[in-house]
Amino acid sequence: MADTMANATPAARFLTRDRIIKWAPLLVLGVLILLFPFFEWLEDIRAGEAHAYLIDSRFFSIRNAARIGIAAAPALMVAVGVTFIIIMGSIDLSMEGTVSVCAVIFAFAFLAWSGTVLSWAWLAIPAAMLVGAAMGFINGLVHVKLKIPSFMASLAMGFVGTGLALLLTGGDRTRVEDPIFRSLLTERWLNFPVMVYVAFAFLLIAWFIQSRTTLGRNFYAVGGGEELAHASGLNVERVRLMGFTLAGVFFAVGALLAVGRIGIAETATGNNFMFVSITAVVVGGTALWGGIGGVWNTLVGVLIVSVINNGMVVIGLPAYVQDAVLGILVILAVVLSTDRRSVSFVK
Amino acid sequence: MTLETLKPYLPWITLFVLAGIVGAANPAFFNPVGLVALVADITPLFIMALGMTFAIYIGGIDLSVQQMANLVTVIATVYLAQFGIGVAFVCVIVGFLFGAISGFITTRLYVPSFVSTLAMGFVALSGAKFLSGERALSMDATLRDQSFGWMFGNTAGVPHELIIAGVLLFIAWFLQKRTTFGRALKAVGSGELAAVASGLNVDRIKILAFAISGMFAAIAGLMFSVKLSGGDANLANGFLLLAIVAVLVGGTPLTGGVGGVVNTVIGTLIVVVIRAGMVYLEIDATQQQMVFGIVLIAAIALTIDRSKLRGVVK
Amino acid sequence: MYELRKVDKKFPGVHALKAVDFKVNRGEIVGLVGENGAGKSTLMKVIYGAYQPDGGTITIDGTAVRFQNPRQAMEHGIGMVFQEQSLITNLTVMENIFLGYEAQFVKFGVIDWKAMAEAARRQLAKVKLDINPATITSELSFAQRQLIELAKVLTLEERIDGDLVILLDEPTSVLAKEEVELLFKLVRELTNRASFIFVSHRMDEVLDLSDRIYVMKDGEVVDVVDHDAAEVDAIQHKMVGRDVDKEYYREQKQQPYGDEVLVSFDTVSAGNRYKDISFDLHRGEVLCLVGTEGSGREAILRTIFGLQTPTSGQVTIKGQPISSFNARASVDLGVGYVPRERKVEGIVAGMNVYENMTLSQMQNYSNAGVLRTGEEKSLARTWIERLAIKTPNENKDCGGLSGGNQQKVVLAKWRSGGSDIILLDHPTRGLDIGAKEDVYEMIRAMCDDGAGIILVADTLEEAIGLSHTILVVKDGEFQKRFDGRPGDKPSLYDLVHHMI
Amino acid sequence: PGMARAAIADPTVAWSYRNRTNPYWNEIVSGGEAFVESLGKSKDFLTHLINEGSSEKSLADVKALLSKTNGDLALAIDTNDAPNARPVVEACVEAGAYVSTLWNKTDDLHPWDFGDNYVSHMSWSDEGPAEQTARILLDAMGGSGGVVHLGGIASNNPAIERLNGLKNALVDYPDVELLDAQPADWDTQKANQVMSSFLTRYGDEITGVHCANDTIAYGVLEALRAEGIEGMPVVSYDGNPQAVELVSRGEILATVFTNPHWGGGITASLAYHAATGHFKPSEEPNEHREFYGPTIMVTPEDALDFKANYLDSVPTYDWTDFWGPSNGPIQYK
Ligand SMILES: Nc1ncnc2c1ncn2[C@@H]1O[C@H](COP(=O)(O)OP(=O)(O)OP(=O)(O)O)[C@@H](O)[C@H]1O
Ligand SMILES: Nc1ncnc2c1ncn2[C@@H]1O[C@H](COP(=O)(O)OP(=O)(O)OP(=O)(O)O)[C@@H](O)[C@H]1O
Ligand SMILES: [Mg+2]
Ligand SMILES: [Mg+2]
Repeated sequence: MADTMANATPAARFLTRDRIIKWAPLLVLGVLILLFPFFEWLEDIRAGEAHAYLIDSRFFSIRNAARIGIAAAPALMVAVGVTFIIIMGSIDLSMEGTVSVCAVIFAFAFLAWSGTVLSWAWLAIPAAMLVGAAMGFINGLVHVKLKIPSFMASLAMGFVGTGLALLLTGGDRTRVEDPIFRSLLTERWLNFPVMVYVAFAFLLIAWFIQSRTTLGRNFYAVGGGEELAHASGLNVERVRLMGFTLAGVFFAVGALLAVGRIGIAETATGNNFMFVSITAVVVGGTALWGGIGGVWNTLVGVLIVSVINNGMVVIGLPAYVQDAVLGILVILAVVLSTDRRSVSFVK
Repeated sequence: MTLETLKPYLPWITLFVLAGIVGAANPAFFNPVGLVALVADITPLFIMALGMTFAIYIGGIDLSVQQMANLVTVIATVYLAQFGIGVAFVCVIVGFLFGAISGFITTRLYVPSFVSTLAMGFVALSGAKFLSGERALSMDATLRDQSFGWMFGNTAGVPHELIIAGVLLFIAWFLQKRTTFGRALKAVGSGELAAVASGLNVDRIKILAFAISGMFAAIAGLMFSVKLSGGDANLANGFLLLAIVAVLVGGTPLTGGVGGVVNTVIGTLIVVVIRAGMVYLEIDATQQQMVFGIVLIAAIALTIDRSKLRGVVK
Repeated sequence: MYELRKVDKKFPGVHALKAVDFKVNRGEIVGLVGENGAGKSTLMKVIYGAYQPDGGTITIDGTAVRFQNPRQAMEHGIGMVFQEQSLITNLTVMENIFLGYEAQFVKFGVIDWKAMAEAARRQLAKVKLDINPATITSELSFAQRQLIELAKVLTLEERIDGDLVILLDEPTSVLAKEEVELLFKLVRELTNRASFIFVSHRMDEVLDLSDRIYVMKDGEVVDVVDHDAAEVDAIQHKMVGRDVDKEYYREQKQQPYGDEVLVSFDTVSAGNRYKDISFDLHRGEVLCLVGTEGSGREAILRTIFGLQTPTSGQVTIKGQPISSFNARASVDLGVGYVPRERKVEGIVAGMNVYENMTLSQMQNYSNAGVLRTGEEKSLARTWIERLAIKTPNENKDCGGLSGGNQQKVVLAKWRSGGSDIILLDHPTRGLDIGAKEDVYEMIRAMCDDGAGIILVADTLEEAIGLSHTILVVKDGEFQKRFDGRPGDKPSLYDLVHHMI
Repeated sequence: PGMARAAIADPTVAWSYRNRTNPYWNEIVSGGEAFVESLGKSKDFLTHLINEGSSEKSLADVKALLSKTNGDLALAIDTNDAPNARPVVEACVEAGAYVSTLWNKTDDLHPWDFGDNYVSHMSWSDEGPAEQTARILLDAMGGSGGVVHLGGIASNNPAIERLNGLKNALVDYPDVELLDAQPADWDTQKANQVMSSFLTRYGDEITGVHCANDTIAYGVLEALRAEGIEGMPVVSYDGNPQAVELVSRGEILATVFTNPHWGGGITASLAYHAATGHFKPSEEPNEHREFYGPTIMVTPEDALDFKANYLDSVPTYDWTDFWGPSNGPIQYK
C-alpha cells in the first residue's frame, strides 16, 4: 500500500491539492450557508416580494445562527468524543446509552442535592462527567481486554447503557428547572446562549488534548499504525482505554448540554446521537480508517449536518424528501473531502 | 481436544449453551412445535442478515437494509393490486439497484460504506414516505393470498418460511463457496490489493456484494410485508441492529474475509435464543435491554475467533 | 554479554526456532543469514520481546530476562530497525522518533514541541539527515525513512546507561548503494556504544560488515563463522544445503529473443509519473527498467497491467491498441503482474495456496461461474512440486508461508494461467539466494516458453545479469538503452552514470 | 390449535407495548398492574413484552410467549404498527389465547371475525379532541395569524388524526393560516429543533403552535423559551402529569387526557375475563368489541381539579365495568 501513498514533495503553489482537500469541508459548509438563502431568495422573487440576497435572508441571520448553535452544541460534544476514537481507527457506538445514563444520573444527583447550582448540587456536573468516564472506561475494557472489536463491544455497551438508564428511571422523565442551570439556554451573550460558549470551551479543551498532549498525539499514532506503535514501545492498550474514557467524558458533557437545552433528563435523551455524530465526524473529513482529521473537522462536520437540517425546514422542503436530501448532501460532502489519492480503496 | 480444534465450533457451542440455559430454566422452550415456530418467525430477519453477510464479508457494512425493507413493504403493498405476484420482481430489482448504487458510491466515489449505505438508507426512507403518503397501508387480503399465500403455508409440518429461508441460504452458500464470484469476494475481503493485482474486477465484485445485500433486504421486506399484510415507512424498524449483530455474533468479523453465510445462520439463531430467553426467563421489562447487552458481550466474547481477526482488533 | 540458550519457538504447525544458541559481545556486529523462512525474523522478534520463547533462557550480562513486550526490551537497551517499513506515516518525523517516550518533553501535561524538535534534530544529525523534524513522514523517501528508523533506535543512547543491542532486519533492501555505505559507516562508528545484529540476504554486505556470522537453516543455527574465515560459497552451501550455481544469473541460458512484439509503448506519458516513454518488448526478451527509486518504473509496469491510465501516447499489447485500461483486460491479453509488496499485493493472506494460484484465471477452472475445485487442487499440487514450494499441502494459508514461497505462489499464479507478458517488480526482494536462484531459473524458463518479461530488478547486478535489454529512466524520462548480450553486458558504472 | 378453549383457569396476563421510556406507556402499564393487583396478585404477575418500536420483535415476542404458555394467555397489546395487528391476532387465535388490542389495527380487521379469541379493540378518535384543542388555540390567537403543527411519526394513525383535527378546525377560521406541519416523531429533542427552524422560517408570523402530543410540546416550549418568546399559545395532547402541570400554569392552553391508566387496565381485564370465561365475547354486541376510549379535555380552568381527581390519587376503577367510561363504537370513514 505504501506505493499508493502520495510521496510527492509539497508544491509551493498556494492552491495545492492537499490544501483544497483539507479545506473542502469548510468549503462545503460555506456553499451550504449561501445555498439556503438562495432558495429563500427564489421563493420571495417568485412571490413577487423584494428580497435583497443574504440581507433579507432569515436563514442567514444571527438569530438563526444561534438556533443552529443550540441544535449543534450537544451533538458537537458527542461527536468530538467519538472523533478521538475514530482517529484511533476504532469506532464507538455506545454514545446513546452513555448520554442517557449521564443525563439521568446528573438529574437525579442534582435534584437530590437540593436542585440549584448555588449549592452542593453543582457537584452533579462533575459527577455526571465521572459517570461518563466510567462508562467509557468499561467500554474500553470490554474492547481491549476481551479483544472484542470496538464496533461490537460499543454497540453492546450502548444497549447496556440505555438499559441502565431505563432501570434507573423506570421510564420516567425528570425535569431540571433550576434557572441558573437553565441559563445555559436562556442567558445570552452576544446573541448566543451560554451553552454554545460552553461547547466551544470544551472544543478548545479537546483541541488542546489533540494537539498538545501525549495522549492526543498517541491517538494518531495508534490510528496510523497500531502494530508499529506497539513495536515502538507504545502501550497501545492504555491509549485505547484512555481514548474510550475520554470519549465518555465528552458524551457526558453532551448529555449535560442536552439536558440544559430541554430541561428534561430521560432514557430517550441519548436518542439519535449515534448516526448524527458519526456522520458529522466523517463529513468533517476525519477518515473512518483512522489517523487523519481532528476536532476542528468535527466542528465543521457537525455544523454541516445542523445547517442542512435547519435549512431544509427553513426553505420549506416537504418532510418526506428531507431524509433523501440529507443523505445525498452527506455523500456529496464526503466525496468532496476525501483525498482519493491517499486511499487505495475504501470499504 | 484442545482449544485450537474447538475454535471453529465456538459459535455452535455458544448457541447450544445459551439454548441450554434457557431450556433448563424453562423446559417449555424445548417444545418442538414452539421451536419450529420460533425459528420460522425469524425468517425475514435471517434473510436480511444473510444479505448483510455479503457486505460484511468484503469488509464493508450495509446500514441501508432496514430502510430498504421499509421501502419494499410500501412498494409491495401499493403495487400488489397492479402487478400481482410480479410485484416480487419489482421489489427485488429495486433492492438490487439501491444496493448497487450504494456499492457504486463506495467503490467509485470512495465514500466508506458506513456512510454511503446510511445515506442511501435515507433516500430509501424518503421514497417509502413519499410512496406511502406517510400512512400505514394494508394489502387486500384476497389479493395477498392469491399471490403470496404460498409463503406462509405448511408442508408436512415444515413452515414454508423455513423452506424459503433454506433455499435462500443454499443459494447464498453456493454463491459464496462454489462460485468464482464467492472466491473473488473472499479475495476482496482478505486482501483487496492482491485481488486488484490479480486482475480481478474488484469494483464490480464489491458493487455486486452490496447489490446482493440490497436484494436480500428487499426479499426480507417483501416477506415481512406479506406476513403483516401491509406496509409503511417504519414497518421494518428494529431489523438493522439485529441483523448486524446476527452476522457478527455468528463469527463474520467486520474486517471481512472470514466467516460467511453459514455463520450467519448460527448468529441469527443465537439472537433468537437470547431474545426468546428474555420472554422465557421473564426478565423484568426495565432490565431487558441491559441483559441483552450483557449477554451479547458474553456471546461475542465466546464466539469470535481472535486468531482470525488478522492484525489488530480495532 | 547478550546471550540466548536453547531458545525454542513454535507456531501452529511450524517449529520456527529449534534450541537456538546465540550470543552478542560488546561492540560486536553479528551477521545473521539464512534462507527464507529459516527463522531469522522470528529470532529477532524473540530478542526484541515481540514474541515470547516457548523454551530456553535469555541472559544479559549473566542475568536472566524475559520480556513481555517490546517496551521492556527497550528498557534493557535493545532496539530494532524493522524489515518492514515501521514508521507511522501520518505522524511527523519527530513524533515518530520519540513515539512512546514523549514524557521527557511534557511540561505541566503539555508537549513542548520546540524541545522535541531540538532533540529530534540531534538524533537526525547522528544519521546525517538534514530534514525538518516537523515533516510528515509520508512525504519522505523510503531511504530517508529507513535512516529515521535508525535515528529512532539510537534514542536508546540517551535513555539507557548500559550497553545497547541494535537489531537490523534487512535494513538495506530499500536503500541505494551510497545509502548503504552511509549506513554501514554509521554502524561502525556506533560500535563503541552498541552491538548490532545484522540480517540481510545480500551476502556481500554481511561479509563486509559483520565480525561474526550466524548461519541459520530450518530454525537451527547450523554454523558460526568469524569475519576472517568467512567464505561466500561455504556459507551459501550451509544455508541452502547444496552448492550454489556459480553462474548466478544463468547467463549461458540466455537466448536471443524473437521478432514478435508483445508490448509496445509509443511516447507514452502518465501525468507526473513518467514522460514520453517508448520501447518494444519481444517474445523471449527480458527487458529491464533501471532507475533510482521513484523514477517511474513501477508506474510503467502498472500501466501495462491496466492499473494506471496514461495521459498520452499509445500502448499496444499483442498488436492491440489499448484504449481503456483495466486489469481484467490486461490479464485476458496474457499480462501477469508480480508486485513488489508481496504480502499485501502478491498473495491474499487468509486464502490458501490453490485459491491464490487460480485467483487470476478462475474462469479456466469453472463452468458458468461454478468452480471445479478438484482441478484447482491438482493444478496447485503440480506447481507446488514443480517450483518446490515449501508448504505442507495446497490447503495451507498463504499468509503463513515464508517470503520466498509466497513469491513462488505468485509466479505460479501467472505461469499456470499461461500469461506470457510477465511484469516483475523486485521479484527477488527479501529472498534468500536459494529462492533467488529459483526465480532466475524461472525467468529463463519463461523466456524459453516464449514469454516476454519486464523486470524492475532488486540490484543492478541482477538487472545486468538477467536482461536482454536495459532501459535507464530518470525522473520518469528515458535516458539510455543498453543491449545486454551474454558476454557483452554493460558495466555497473555505465548504468549508474545515466541513472543519477 | 384453532379451537378456542371454553375457559382458561389461570391464564398468564401480558401487556405488549412500545417501551418504557415514554410516560404514556408507563401510564398504560400502571393500569395493567393495577388490574392484576385487583385480582389479588402481585404486580409482577403481569408479563411485559417490549417491542422497542419494532413490529418484528413485537410479533416474535408474542409467539414466544404463546409457545411458553401453551396458549394459556390473556394478552393486551399495542402492535406498534397497524399491519402487525393481523398476524398477532391470528397467532393468538391459533394458539387459543385471548387478545385485546389497543390503538393500532387495520380497518379490515375486526374482533367479531375471530370468534371469542380476539376479544376487543380500543382506540381513540383523536380527530375530534384534536379539533377541540385546535379551536382553543385558534381562539387564543384571536382568530387570526399563523399556526404551525408538529406531528408524531408520520405514518402513525394518531399522528394523522391529530393533524386532521387541526385542519378541520381551521375551516372555521379563515384568517388563520396553517404555515407548516412537520413530523417531530413524538420526540422532545427533535421537536425542539423543528420548532426553532420554524421560528427562522416564519418568525413573527407564528402566533400559535399545535402539538401532536405532550412530549413534543415540551420541546416546543423550550425552543420558545430559548428565544425569550413568552405567551405564545400552545396546545398538546395526552394529558401527562407534567403537561397538566404546565396547563395549570397556563403555559399550555389545553391537552387531552385519554386516561391511559384506565385504558391499560381495561384492555388487560377484557382479555383476562374473556379467557377465564367470565363473559363470552361473541355474545357481546359489536360496540362492546370495538370502541373508543374516553377523552377528557384539560384546560387551565379545570387543570387543578383534574390533577387532583386523576393524577394525584389515581381513582380505583372497577375493572369489570368494561364499557362504562368508553366512548361509543369505532367509526370507519
Ligand atoms: N506469526 C507467525 N505465525 C505462524 N508462523 C509463522 C509466524 N511467523 C513466522 N512463521 C513461520 O516461521 C518460520 C520462520 O519465519 P521467519 O519470518 O522467522 O523467517 P525469516 O528467516 O525471517 O525469513 P525471510 O528471509 O523470508 O524474512 C516460517 O516458516 C514462517 O512461515
Ligand atoms: N500515488 C502517487 N501519487 C502521486 N505521485 C506518485 C504516487 N506514487 C508515486 N508517485 C510519484 O511518481 C513518480 C514515479 O514513482 P514510482 O513509484 O512509479 O517509481 P519507481 O521507479 O517504481 O520506484 P521504485 O524504485 O520504488 O520501484 C515519483 O516521482 C513518485 O514520487
Ligand atoms: Mg524475515
Ligand atoms: Mg515506487
